[in-house]
Amino acid sequence: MAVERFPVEASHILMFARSIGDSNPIYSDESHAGSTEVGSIIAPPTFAQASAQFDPDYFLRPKDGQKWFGSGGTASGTLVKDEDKDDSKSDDEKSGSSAGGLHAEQHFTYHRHLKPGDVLSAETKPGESWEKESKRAGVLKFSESITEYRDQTGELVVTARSVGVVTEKVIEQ
Amino acid sequence: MAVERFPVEASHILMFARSIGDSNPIYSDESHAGSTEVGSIIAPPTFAQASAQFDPDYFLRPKDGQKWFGSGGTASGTLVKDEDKDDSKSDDEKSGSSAGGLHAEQHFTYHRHLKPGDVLSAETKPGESWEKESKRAGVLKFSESITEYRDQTGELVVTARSVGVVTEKVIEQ
Amino acid sequence: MGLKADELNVGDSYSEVIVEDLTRTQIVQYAGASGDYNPVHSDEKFVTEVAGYPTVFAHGMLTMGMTGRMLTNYVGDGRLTYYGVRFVNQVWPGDTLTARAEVSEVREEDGQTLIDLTISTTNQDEKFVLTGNATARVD
Amino acid sequence: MGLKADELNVGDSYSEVIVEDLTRTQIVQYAGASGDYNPVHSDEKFVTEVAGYPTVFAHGMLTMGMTGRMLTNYVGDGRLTYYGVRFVNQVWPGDTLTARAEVSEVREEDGQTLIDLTISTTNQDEKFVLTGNATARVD
Repeated sequence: MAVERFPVEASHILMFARSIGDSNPIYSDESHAGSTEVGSIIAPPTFAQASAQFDPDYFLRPKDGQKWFGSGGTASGTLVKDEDKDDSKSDDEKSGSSAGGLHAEQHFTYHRHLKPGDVLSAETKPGESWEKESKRAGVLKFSESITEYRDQTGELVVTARSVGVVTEKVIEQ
Repeated sequence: MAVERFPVEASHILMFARSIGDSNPIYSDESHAGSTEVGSIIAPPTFAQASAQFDPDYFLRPKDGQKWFGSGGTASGTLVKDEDKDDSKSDDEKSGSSAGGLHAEQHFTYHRHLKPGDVLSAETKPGESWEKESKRAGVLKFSESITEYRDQTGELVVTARSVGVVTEKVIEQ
Repeated sequence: MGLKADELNVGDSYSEVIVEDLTRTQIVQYAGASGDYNPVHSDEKFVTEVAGYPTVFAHGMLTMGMTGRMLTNYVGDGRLTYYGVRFVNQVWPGDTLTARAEVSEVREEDGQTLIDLTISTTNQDEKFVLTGNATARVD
Repeated sequence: MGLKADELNVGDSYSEVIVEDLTRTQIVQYAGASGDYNPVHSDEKFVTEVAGYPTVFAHGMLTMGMTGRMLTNYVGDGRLTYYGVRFVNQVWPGDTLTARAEVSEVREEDGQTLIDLTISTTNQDEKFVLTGNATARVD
């Protein structure tokens, strides 16, 4: 992932805070925020993840002119040929990708907190990768990635470390 | 509806344009937009409707501390008592509201097009209301509302007329 | 760039496929952007078990938004002075929609040349899902 | 306002119910805000018929976000210097989650007083869904 331009804007912070059920006015009310130690609206601690909105290649968002793997007329968009769009389900369809695994870990180090007006860029580098055996899920393949978020002055503001896992079998809890 | 402060921001316009499948760069690319007759990024023609995000009382958004009528553990959040949360479905639950009817008509008159940096306010007044008989759906109750969107200088920028309908029976097409 | 009045005639038309095989994900995207989180559009359990529909369906405003893309592609950016529609049938996941505009009048008003358009959007069964009108400034 | 170092002890804890009866709509809201539209979170047809799960489930990052609310309510706004978690079990619609932080260390670093916290979030069956750690500046 490389995000060239991630503008942090107040309306996006409002929607993000609302979606995590956090009505703390530090995320939405300028005059309240101005009166606090922080001094301005800031973004909730996990907001950096919403940089996905500004990654032109982000794989978990449908893209213009490309087939999406979620359902439309049939259960999977990826596995149905254009000449064969109907509602029948084949075993083939059931083997469809569930989008490259699950999120196993997420870590953020805050050099400072994000605020409206920041225009960030983000660069992601691969980290370690490793495997584990699990009775419940078969072979687990873990891989790490490190993302550095910098502001418009080049200052490092947040470092994120993400670990993804691909499992052999579906885990239902 | 009254929306005191509807800030039109570029990231929100980007997400809105994307959701309607419109990759026209006039909605996202400042340098392209600057070179056009329009001169800046603008919002797509139906964007004013997203003022719902900034209406503190908007009834089609879950609100902190209030029960939501969509599903959680059971199919309807409205009709399940707290002491009786389980997965059984009763006929009572099936009579749950589907949120006050359907959208029948929507009209926008553009005095000018919305752009990032606008901070709008919106005031809604009820319009006409009327009834119709329909074989397919029983009695249809229509009601109109008129919303005026003004910018930070008080200038009227968009007038919206919305017609809602409540039907006696579910219409499946 | 707008359309040129002297190249336009009543009856001229333009159409576009505005969505192919509409996905449930696009409906979710529209909910997120517009702020209309009515569960009939994204909550399969609610919509089938409580509201009594066969599955989730699109916001009327999503169809109006997608139809608006056809319009602005035809008349140019920032040219609409009016856009209004009726939602005449529901739009479901899997639908492929085609939107069409036809010039119904070319006229002068307050020193501007305007065109009136008749709009319709149909699904893969040639059924209307939206009908409407628009007015745009032309050169 | 942050916590006061001289009033804090290792073992002090704080907890909050971060969601009651999680709705499918909240998961849709999170998809829309975060930009993660993976259909396993909002597309019942895909998730049951293709991905093989019993229903849609929450983004891990939604649970981390909600748990973050407990954290910032405890340590104060803008006080976190580190927040990291593991997603140890899935979170489903209908879940009621409780998040808890416990002080594991109070220490000095670069002239600042920091606390380390051990975090866990459990569901209504007392099963862990998230475990983690955080560090915050205190007064």
